[in-house]
This record gives sequence, C-alpha cells and structure tokens, in this order.
Amino acid sequence: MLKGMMKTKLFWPIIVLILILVINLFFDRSFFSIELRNGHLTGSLIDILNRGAPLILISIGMTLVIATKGIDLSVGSIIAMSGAIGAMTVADTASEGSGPLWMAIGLSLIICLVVGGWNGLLVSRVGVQPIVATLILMVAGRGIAQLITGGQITTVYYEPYSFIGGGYLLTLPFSVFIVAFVFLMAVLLTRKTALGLFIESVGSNADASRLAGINSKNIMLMVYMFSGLCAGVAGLILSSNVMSADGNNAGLWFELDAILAVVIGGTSLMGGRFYLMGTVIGALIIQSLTTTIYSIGVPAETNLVVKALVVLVVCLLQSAEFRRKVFGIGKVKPTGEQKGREGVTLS
Amino acid sequence: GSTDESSGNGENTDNGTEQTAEDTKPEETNSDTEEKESDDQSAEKLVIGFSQVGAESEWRTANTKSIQNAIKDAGHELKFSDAQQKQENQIKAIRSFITQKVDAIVFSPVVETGFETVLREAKDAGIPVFLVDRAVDVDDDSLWVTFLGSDFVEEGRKAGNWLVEEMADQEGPVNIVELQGTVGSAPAIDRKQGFEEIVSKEDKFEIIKSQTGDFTRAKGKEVMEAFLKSDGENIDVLYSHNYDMAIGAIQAIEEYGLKPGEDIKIIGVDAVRGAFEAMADGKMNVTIECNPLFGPQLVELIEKHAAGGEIEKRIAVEESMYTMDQAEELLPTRKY
Amino acid sequence: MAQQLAKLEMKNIVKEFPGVKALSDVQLSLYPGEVHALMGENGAGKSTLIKVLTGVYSIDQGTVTLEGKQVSINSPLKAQELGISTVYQEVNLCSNLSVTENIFIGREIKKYGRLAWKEMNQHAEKLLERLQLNIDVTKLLSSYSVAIQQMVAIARALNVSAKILILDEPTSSLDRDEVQQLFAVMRQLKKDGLAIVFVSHFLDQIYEITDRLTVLRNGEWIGEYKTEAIDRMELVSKMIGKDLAELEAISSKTTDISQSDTLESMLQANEVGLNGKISPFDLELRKGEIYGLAGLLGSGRTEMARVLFGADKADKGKMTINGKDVHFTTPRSAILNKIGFCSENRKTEGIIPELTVRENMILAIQSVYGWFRYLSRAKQMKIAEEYIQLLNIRPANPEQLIKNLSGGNQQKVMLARWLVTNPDLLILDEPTRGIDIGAKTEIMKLMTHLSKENKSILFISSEIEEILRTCDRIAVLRDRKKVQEFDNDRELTQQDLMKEMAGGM
Amino acid sequence: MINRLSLDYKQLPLVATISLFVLMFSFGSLRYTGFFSTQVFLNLFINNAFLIVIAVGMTFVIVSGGIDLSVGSVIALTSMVTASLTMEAQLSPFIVVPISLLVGTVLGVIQGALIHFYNLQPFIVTLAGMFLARGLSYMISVETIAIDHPFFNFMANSQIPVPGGNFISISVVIALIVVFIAMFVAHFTKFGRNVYAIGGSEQSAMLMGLPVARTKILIYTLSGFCASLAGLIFTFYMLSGYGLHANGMELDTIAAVVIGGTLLTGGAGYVAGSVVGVLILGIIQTIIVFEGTLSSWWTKIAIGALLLLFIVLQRVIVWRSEKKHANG
Ligand SMILES: Nc1ncnc2c1ncn2[C@@H]1O[C@H](COP(=O)(O)OP(=O)(O)OP(=O)(O)O)[C@@H](O)[C@H]1O
Ligand SMILES: Nc1ncnc2c1ncn2[C@@H]1O[C@H](COP(=O)(O)OP(=O)(O)OP(=O)(O)O)[C@@H](O)[C@H]1O
Ligand SMILES: [Mg+2]
Ligand SMILES: [Mg+2]
Repeated sequence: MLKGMMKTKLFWPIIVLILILVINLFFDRSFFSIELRNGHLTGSLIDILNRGAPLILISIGMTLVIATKGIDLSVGSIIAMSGAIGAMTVADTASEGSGPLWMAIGLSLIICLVVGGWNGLLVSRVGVQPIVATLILMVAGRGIAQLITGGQITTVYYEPYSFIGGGYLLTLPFSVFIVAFVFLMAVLLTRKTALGLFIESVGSNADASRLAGINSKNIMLMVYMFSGLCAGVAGLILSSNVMSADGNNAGLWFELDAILAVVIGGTSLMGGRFYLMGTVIGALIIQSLTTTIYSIGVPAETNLVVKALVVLVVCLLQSAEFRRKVFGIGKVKPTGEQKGREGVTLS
Repeated sequence: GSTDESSGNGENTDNGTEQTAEDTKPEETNSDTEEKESDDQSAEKLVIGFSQVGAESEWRTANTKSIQNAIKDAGHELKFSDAQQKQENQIKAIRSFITQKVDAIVFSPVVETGFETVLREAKDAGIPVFLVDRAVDVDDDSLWVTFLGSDFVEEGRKAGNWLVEEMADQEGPVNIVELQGTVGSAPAIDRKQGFEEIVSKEDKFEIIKSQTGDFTRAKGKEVMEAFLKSDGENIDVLYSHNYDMAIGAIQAIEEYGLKPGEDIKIIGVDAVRGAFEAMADGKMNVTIECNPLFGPQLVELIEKHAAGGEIEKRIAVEESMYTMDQAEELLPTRKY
Repeated sequence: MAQQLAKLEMKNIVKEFPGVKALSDVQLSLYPGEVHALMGENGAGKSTLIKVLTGVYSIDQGTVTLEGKQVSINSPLKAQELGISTVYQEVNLCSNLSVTENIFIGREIKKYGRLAWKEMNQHAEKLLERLQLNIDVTKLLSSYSVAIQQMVAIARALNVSAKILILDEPTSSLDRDEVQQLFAVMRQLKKDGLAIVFVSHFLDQIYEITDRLTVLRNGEWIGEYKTEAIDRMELVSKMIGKDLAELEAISSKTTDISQSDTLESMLQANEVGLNGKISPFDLELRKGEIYGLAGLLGSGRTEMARVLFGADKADKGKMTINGKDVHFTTPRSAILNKIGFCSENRKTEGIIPELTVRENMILAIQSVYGWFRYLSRAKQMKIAEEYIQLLNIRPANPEQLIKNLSGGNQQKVMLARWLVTNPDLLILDEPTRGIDIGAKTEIMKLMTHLSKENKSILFISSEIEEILRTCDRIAVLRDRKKVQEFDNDRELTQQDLMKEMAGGM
Repeated sequence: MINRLSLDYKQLPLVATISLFVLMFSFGSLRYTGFFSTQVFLNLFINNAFLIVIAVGMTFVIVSGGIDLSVGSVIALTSMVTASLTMEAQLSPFIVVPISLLVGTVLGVIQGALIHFYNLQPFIVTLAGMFLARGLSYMISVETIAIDHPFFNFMANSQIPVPGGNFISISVVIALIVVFIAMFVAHFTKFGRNVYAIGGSEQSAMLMGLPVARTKILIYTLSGFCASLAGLIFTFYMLSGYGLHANGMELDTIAAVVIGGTLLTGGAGYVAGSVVGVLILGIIQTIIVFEGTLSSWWTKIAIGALLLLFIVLQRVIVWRSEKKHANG
C-alpha cells in the first residue's frame, strides 16, 4: 500500500526527468554515452550527478525541515559560510599533508551544525515563524561569510582541498559518494528508526503529537541542524570544486531551487509525509534542466522562462485534478474533504 | 554601533587580508576621535557620502577599499552606504545623504537609469554629485559634476581587437564561446556589445555559444563544462566578461583534458592579480584592465571642485591591456 | 404525513472511495415536518450519505429529487442555496473567527454597503439564547470548548430559512441540558414544517425525538421504519446484523460496578490548580478504581484532566504518584510515569490526519520507547491488527489514512493508541463520543477489565448514567471547581448528581 | 468594530509592532543628529510606497494561508512594459497605465486558477510565476529603458507639501489610499471575511458553503494587481524599466507582512500591521545609512541583527501579555 503510494509519488517526476534527458539526445547524439577518460568516467549523466550534488544535499535537508511544516531559507547563506570557513582555513597552507583538510572540514561542519541549531532554536523554542527565523540568517549569513573572506574571492592553492568537490574515487566523482552517503544516512535514520514517524506526525499535527508524548521541539531543532549540516557539506563541495571562497555569490538563490526540488519530489509544504527519493529526483530534474539550457544554447535572457514552464508542467502532471481534467485518468475524487490545502498529493 | 563595528574589522584583520588591515586603523581613529581630527584639519574637512553598489565581485571590493582609504587618508569624513545591489537602497542612501547635508556625494549607479529624481533633489540641496565606475543616462548633465570610470564598451572592443590581430593569419572559422556577466547588468551588456561590434566585422569569427555565468567562478565553470560537452574540441576562443568566470572556465577546460591558453585561447576582462597569475602559468592569453583603484584620483577631483576648480564631465580611468608575455614581470607590481 | 409528497428523495445512491464502497444502492426519503433518524454502526455510511447529499462528495451513481424535481448538488454552497442547512459531524467552523462571524459568515448582514457587526452580534446572542447559551459572541471560537463550538455550529445551521436541516451527531459532545434545549428547538422547527435529518448513537434520543428512521449497515440500505413501530432490540439487531439472541449479552446493561478491593492510592494531588482554568483541588486515585468526573459543560472537567496530565502546566499544588513526588511540565513526562490521556477533541488534539491507522496507534508507545528503539514492522502490524479486531475498526485496514476513517472509527483508534501503552492511569475525556453501542459496551468492558488488573481510570463523560454504571467514585465539578465527591454505592442516584452539578438548589 | 472587545488579545502583535517601531525611531533620533525630523519619517513612506502596496496585497494572500513569490518580478515586468510602451511604442500614459496594471492582474488570475483548480501549492505556482515574469521582462529587453515623458516626470518629481516645510510624493498618496481601501475590504466586506475564514480552515470554509474558489482566485488577482500598481509606483520612483528591478523584493514583502503580526499559517493578520512592518524594514535601512560606516558585510549582519532583535522583542511582548490574558 505505502509502496504503491510511493510509486505514484515518484512516477511523474521520473517521467519528466527522462523526458528532459531524452530532449538532450536530439541536440547531442552522444548524450547518454559514458566513457572512461584517464581513469575518470565522464559523460553528461555523470556531470549532472556531479554538478547536482550540492543541490541534492541541501534538498535532502530541506525535505525534513518541510516535513515538519517548516522552511529553511538560510541554506544558501550557510553554503557561503561553510565554503568561506573551509577555504580560509586552508587558504595559506602550501603543505600537502591532509591535516589542514580535516581541520577545514571539521571546522566548517561544526559551525554549520551550530548555525542550523540556531535556526532550530528560534523556531522551536522562541516560536518564531520558520520563514522569518531563517530569513535572518539568510541575510546575516552572507555578511558573515564575506566578513570571513574579507569580501575577497580567496583562491585556495592547497591541493588536497580540491578532492572534496573535484576528486575521483573508483572512477566516479567523489561528491557522488558524499551524496550517496548522506542520502543513505537520511533514509536509515528516518525509516529504520522512529524519527521519520515523529517528523511526519509533528508536521501533520503538532498539538496531537505533543499530547502523544513526542518532544516536537527537539524534533524541529534536529531537522534544522541536519539541514544546516547538509548545507555545510554542499558548501564545502562547491568551494572546493572551484578552489575558492566567494562569500557573496556562493549558493545564491539555492534555497528556492531546493524547495522546488522537495515539492517536485512530492513532499507537501503543508508538512506531514516526506519522500527523500522523490526529492533526489526533483533535484536531478532541476539540475538536468540547467545543464540542458546551457548545452543546447538557449539565449541567456530566456533561461528563466524555460525554467518557469518546466516547473509548471511538472507540478501540473503531479496534480490529480489536472490529470483527470486533461487525460481523464483516475477515478472521480471527492471535491472537498481530501482536497485540503495539501497541494500536490495523490493520496 | 560603531564600537562593535570597528572591533568587527579587528576580526577582519585576523583573517588577514591586506586591504582591510590598511584601512582598519584610520577608520577606527576616524570614528573614535573625530572632533580632535577636525581641529588638526585647519579648514577643508569635507563630509563625503559614498554609496556603493555592493560587494558582488572582487573588483568591486577593491574599488570600495580604494575609495574609502583615499577619502580617509585625505582626512575627510566618510559616510559609506552599501546598496546590496539594490537600486532602491541606493536612492534611499542618497536621500539620507541629502538630509544629512553632506558636502559631496559619490556613487556608482547600480544601473544607468532612474536616478534623475534623486539627483535633482541633490542639486536643489546644492550638493555636488560625483559618478564613479558607471554613468547615468540623464539628459540634464548639470545634475552631476563628473563621471569617473571605465568604458565597458571600449573594454569589449579592446578584447575584440586583440582577437582579430591574434587570429589575423589564421583562416576561419574561429569558434568563440562567450561567458556573459549577470543578465541585464551594464558591464555584461556593454562588454558583449563592444566585442561583437569588432568580431562581427570579419565573418570568419563565429560566436557559437553565449550564456550567462553570473560573474561567478562556479557558474563560469558549470557553463563552460556544458559548452565543452556540446562543442568540445571545436571551441577555439573563450571570451569571459570577467576574471572569475574565466578562472572557473579554465578549471573546466583542464578537467575536460584540453590546454587552456593553447587549445582554447582565453580572453578575460578585469586585470586582477589572479589573472596575472593565470597568465604567468600560461593558462590565459590576455586580460583587459578595468582599474578599480581610482580612489585617489577621485578625491583630488572632489577637492579641486570644492576649491572651485573646473572639471570636465567625463574622465576616463587610465587602463590598458596585458598579454601573457607581460605577465611575469608585472605580477609583483599588481596591488590586488 | 405519508400521503404528502416527499420533500427529498435520494434513490440508488452509490459512493466509492479508493478501496472502500461507502454507499451501495442507498435510498432516503424525507417528508415535511418529520425528524428522520439515520442509524448505523460506525462506518455504516451515515456521514457519507449526508456529505453526498450536500455536495461535499460527488455522487458516483443515483438520483436526488428535491420537491419533485431532480437536482444535482455539486457543492455545499449549492446545497445551502437549495435550502439544505447542515451541521457536519466534526465541528467544521473557523476557530480563528469570532462566534458571531462563524454564525453569520456567508450570509452577513450589510448596512450602507458595509458589514454591520453590531447588528450581527445582537442577532448572534439572540440565536444562542434560543439554545440557552450565553457567552461572549465577540470572542474567538477557539477559546471555547468543543461542546460550545458544537452549539455554535447548530446555531449557525438554525440561522437560515431552510427547508431541510441535517444534524450529524450534534449531541455527541453535549450533555443532557443542551440536548433538551436542542430538542425543544427541533420540535419547534418541526411544527414549522421543516424536514430534519438526525444522526445519533443514543437510542434514548432517537426514540425521544424522531418519527421515522433509516438503517444503514456497511454502506447498504437495510430498511426504513416508523420509530414507534420498531423496538430497541430489533433496531440494534438491524444495525449490527446479528439476531436478537446474540444481542442479549451486549445490551444487558449490567456491566456491574467494579468495586475495587484495594485502597492503595496511586495518584495523589493536593491543591493542584491552574490560574484561570481550574481552581485548586485535592484528588486521590486508588489503584484499580474507576473515578468519574461529572459536571456541566464548561465546568472544568477537561481542564482538570489536562492539568493532571501535564498538557497544561499546573501553577500550584503538588502531585505524587505511588508515593514519589512528580511535577509534570509536558505530557511526555506524564506518559513516562505511565499515564495516558485520550482527549475529548479528537480532530485537533487526537488524530494525526496524514498518518495511517497503524502509525496513529503505535505513536504513543513508540514515543515511550524513544526514536531509536523502533518497533519492528511485524510488531506494529500485530498491535494494529489486534486492536482493529478488538474494537472492530472499519475498514479493517491498518494502512488506511486515518483521516479517511469515519468519526467513530477514528475515536476507536485514539483509544487503541492509549490502550497499547498499557498505562497505570488512563484519563478518558469523553471517550465514547460518537461511538456506536457495540463498541461502547466493548469499551466499558475494557475499562472494567483494566481496573480488575489494578489499573486506575479517570473517566469524564457527559452521560451521567454511563458514569453511574461504571465508576467507583465520582467527583462533581462546577464552575471550574471540584465541589463534591461521592462513593458510588447503590443509593447514589442521577438526581443527586444532577443537583450537585447544577449547584444544589 | 468586531475586534474592539478582544482588541487587547487579537491585535496584540500589531500593538507590539507599533510600539517597537516607536522604540527604534527614538533610538535613531538619540543616536544620530538629523534623524529626528518629520522628513526622515516621511521619507520612510516616500522610499517604500511600492513596498507598502505589495505588502497590502501580500497580506490578503498570507492571511488566506497562501503565499505569493511573484510580486518582485511582477514589479520588474510592469516597469519594463510601461517603459517600452512609453518610450518605444510612444503610447500615451492613458493607454500605458491601464495595460501595465493588467500585467500583474492577469498573471494573478492565472496563478489563482492554477492553485485552486489543480490544487497546486501556492509556493510553487508563484515561484514559477516569479521566474516567468522576470524572464519575460528580460525578453522585452535586457537593457534598462529610461523613461522621459512629461506624465511620468510629473508623477516622479512633483512634491506634495505637508505642514512644516516637508513633502511627500504622489506615490505615497496612492499607497495610503490603497491601504485604507484594503483595511475596509478586510474587515467590512464579505470577501474580506471569507479570506480570513479560508485562512482559518479551507475545508471548514468549504463546508460552511463559502465561495472558496472565487475568493481564492480573487485573492491572487488582488495581489497581482497590487504588484502591478507597486510596479507602476516603482516606475515613477525609478523613471525606468529594468529586468533586474526589485530583485528579491518578495522576501522583503513577506518579512514585512510577517513582522506586522500576520501568521504565515493563515487566518490572522492586519493590513495596518503590514504597513508598520514595512516601516520597520525601512527604519532599519535608514539607521544603517545614518550609521554610515558599515562595510557591506557589516551592513548585512546589522540588518539580520536588527531583524532578530525586533522579532525576539515582539515574541517576548506577545508572550507576557498572553500570560496575562490567560490569568486575567
Ligand atoms: N474520504 C474518504 N476516503 C476513503 N474512505 C472514506 C472516506 N470517507 C469515509 N470513508 C469510508 O466510508 C465509510 C463510511 O464512513 P462514514 O463517515 O459515512 O461512517 P458513519 O456512518 O458516519 O460512521 P460514524 O458513526 O462513525 O460517523 C467508512 O468505512 C469510511 O472509512
Ligand atoms: N459557558 C462557558 N462560557 C465561557 N467559556 C466556556 C464555557 N464553557 C466552556 N468554556 C470554555 O471551554 C473550555 C473547556 O471547558 P471544559 O472542556 O473544561 O469544560 P468541560 O467540563 O470539559 O465541558 P465539556 O468537556 O463538555 O466542554 C474552558 O477553558 C472554557 O474557556
Ligand atoms: Mg459519521
Ligand atoms: Mg471537556
């Protein structure tokens, strides 16, 4: 039953993803080909995975936040911060030892945890509305990042640092492994323990959850910390990939793409059920869309229009009402009751 | 408040970047011991309002520093406001400069248009306005004293000309890919225009792909990767609207397995220090200077005007163009 | 009235939900000036029939004829325009609006092109007067108890010149007096020639007010009867579909009082209170006793329960459990002390709508285990199936989303959630709300069973006889104050209690 | 009217916000010379007239439990349409103004319809709307178009004097009119109350037989219209059309509305509150400009800090008096 639902949830996003990829085929015959160049698997698909890594990461974090009826606008700034911290810690080390690397990773991840926790505290303890609570960091975070880099775009000359976002392992980009790891952790933590259940129940009805003995405050705190952590990792990948820290532009507007990915993946902004796999697919859709726009030579000024249309199509395809009206798929559904403000759900 | 603000700059120095190190001390003294200073300063201590676009690029930060330091070193009082890339903020800032009755307003417009009203208010309040970096298109040029800054279109032309010479003996087609700046931003539009103006004269040149990289390294790299995927070896030239995108692109090219500077000729704008490093190790062929360090030049103008001197409406920042072979010896001399 | 032409005819109504056939070939006919009961177990299809009639759900098959001509009602708005006024099962009002607004929204009074709040407030007060309820109508609805919200919903329904009035379990959270007020009004409307549909699980009420009744079972139409022509036994057998013999067991009202033998105290509260909610009270609960709270609407029973459970933090007094001091700041701390609390407000404080029946059931026990020790899927299934079986929850599918269950079935799931935790003290606030007779007796049995196992139960109910029947001791609350405590020996009568509740005149 | 009796409780966030605004203003006045002047206060309105107008529209959307991210881009699009029609097509303002007001309105209708009939999430639909509007304005032209036309110059430059030698702009008057109309609509029309009802519980609203569909579509239409009107005001303010205008302003708007005491979950909020919210953001800006020494990152940090300070204070005030309310 649940599996069945998951399927329907994932069905349309997957279709769209395939569609976008196939479109590329018309412009570039070799689009799906993957070859082994000097020990690295290369090919558009690999690139999409590789480039998409940061987005997938923050989307995973965002999914849990949204499942609790929350939202995290600060991820973009956190990316900038963690990148800045990471890069600055290794900026003026010329050594080849991996010591500074761990230093950088440790430092920025810890800080990102703290920062995420800060969001969590504002939301769960002070009771600030998520969008505003995280808006604060969205603004201030970039400032802090620039403060760290002194407004410069600091270039890193420390080779090992490039491994995080640029390195290869077993012929695959290392970032792919990072994503896989985080994703698995998230799935294990939420589905093999009761966390997932608690998150969903808090998101679906916080009062009732409290009366059922769930410590909803801590749950919220946790998801925001996790989101912060994910953003931190993403930040490291991004900054390591270009071997520099850019406080002002790193991760700019990522938050919107992340939220988009989550919703495309079938998780409702009204909280409750969440679908990590869906999110990943959503993120991949967005990334392959971007790559497509670049590689098929869409004029720069029309990028946004194209994006808008695709987003609309995905959402419409997911809307049961739309499918019924247009293709007449699916039985007639109750007009009211089920159709709360839950948005795109097929349940 | 100003106290935590200066201490903040303290932190800033810990993070070790010369520019901030330089300007911290004067700034602190400035904010702490104003009156005393003004006593020392016999006459002529001007209050100057400076409204900067933001800190969107390395170039911009350097520019800000240069102007800030120049003003303070000359012992004038600085009122700085950062518009966070928003025109409305900039207008607000200028308004409040007017209400604060500063002696001169310096600002680099976010865009050329839309400042007429507020400039008129400034004029009515009898405050001279100095435009830096970007012009405003207002018919009534009595609204500002002078415009000091680079000519983006000219930069584009320089890039084009260099390419034309470079490729003179090569018969086409020469496939060019272009990394634009942020869509709609003045430098992006003008640098594109100037460049196309030149290369379009010869039809062996073809701009096969042109996409925005938002002036950032990450985007520049991502876009270049996509270009390489679709057009690979038959890309001959990369024209990048700024240095950061060029660096990103260079990384992409290397990862793709080509030699930047040889397999693909690379033209970048902004002769920042990094650009020279890149050229020094042969990864970039030419960089067109767009000089941000005209602070002192500006302050002179302001003082001159305050003293009642005549100033012409358009003052170009002296800029030039540097190629690979010059890079080595010039590298040490680059300030930023 | 039979020769009159029917005001409303519903024929061969079919309604399916994914996986559930809620209505198959159901019919209903209403005549002017009658009160018509819809009878059936939980999940029989009563509410669905009503929602189909009022256009909340679209009809899969069947016809609706209103005063002779066929109509298609596709939205509640349309239904209202056709003169059908409805009170749905759950309180369906906007708690963020004032009482007045809730009564008038959609048909506001205007004056010089703007809404005339003064007039509306006055009207609202008059309307509630009619139900003997005088409350501040400008206050937010959310500041009132479910019971009052229910009354407001009724007032709203009365506020239109309707031809047909539909009341889906309006009495489930009301107590005797309110019910009488409601009936008085209904009789009045009946005289005026309205046709009234009335749903309730209380047979007494059915026999008191209704003229005819239609029985549904598992979404099927069983029959239509004159109320006085069919006796309880027969009616119940029609509803549950068992023959009279089997029923004797259930119906035998002698679920005798489980006189607890031990006097060992389990929970002790002295001078516990919460400013503005409930004035300080002493309370001792013994092991293995069922302790009843009786009181009128708003008397503070729920508050007392919530304070004991830590849902509201007590601001004075101290509590001990099995001798050791406790101070509950959150429900969690209470639960960890093996206390359970089944709220009276199922919709907002009970169900987790987006989750399945299974997940809703195991929520409390899981929160005791903590997030790390996740019950295995198998265990969860076992629990779910066990209680679905025990309380006969329909549809018997653990993976059905709870929001798709009928009201009564949701209530059963809530009970299951707490029974699973096997608490030492179980606080039940109106646990039998909207539950059918079969399940009700089942729950009574469970309670006595628990008390036999030396567990204690705090039982709140608006049905005095229910309390009298099951409780060892009974406290009476009035105006947020504990005013009396009775030992429930044979002499204690309803009258005694009622006097005390009303304020012993 | 309706709220009078329970004012203390229901309007609490609003009261808190206003008092905090006063607090901030006096802080500025004490700290900076020339801050405490009527003109500084009036400038808050002059500089934020457009923000006030979108905030009004946004208030309705958020109260109904939705959200509208497209407003910022609609401003850009409107300014672009206005500019190109005036300067390139050489049309008269009497044609241009109505057309540009239609831009957002139409987009609003479409968004509303999508959200309601296909049961899509407002956040996403309006996000798409945001991309679309900005994309379209780029497609009109990536370059900025300066407007030089007597009508627009008049709207931009004419100053309406107010007692004490100060002045306001025409846009301010427009904005204030919008605010008053909105207040009336919110509290004294059926539509207004339906919005609150839907925000409280869409399902209940539907069961109560309220015209949910119509209302929801109307809400987004209204918001779209306000966005366009704001776009027009913005165009007066800037005398130019530009694809990058009002970048990210949707967030400022949402912040203003929420600061003004409106719940993002819907059902509660006041137009007046949103106006104060805008003023709060404005005054934060002003304070920073007057501080006049903040580097661009310290500016960002300062904005965040002030925002935080404000929100926490607001929470505290609300808490304390909620306690009082409970005990009273
Ligand atoms: N939206 C829905 N989706 C799926 N199934 C539903 C939905 N609504 C009701 N049902 C099913 O239809 C059947 C009838 O439900 P209904 O609410 O009509 O019962 P009822 O007679 O009102 O019971 P109660 O006395 O408990 O209110 C139940 O089995 C319920 O599970
Ligand atoms: N007559 C009334 N006037 C004003 N407020 C009331 C009234 N009755 C109840 N309330 C409100 O409803 C809330 C809940 O009351 P409570 O539920 O404790 O009463 P109760 O004894 O449980 O009756 P019921 O459970 O039938 O509602 C109280 O906090 C009170 O604010
Ligand atoms: Mg029912
Ligand atoms: Mg109660």
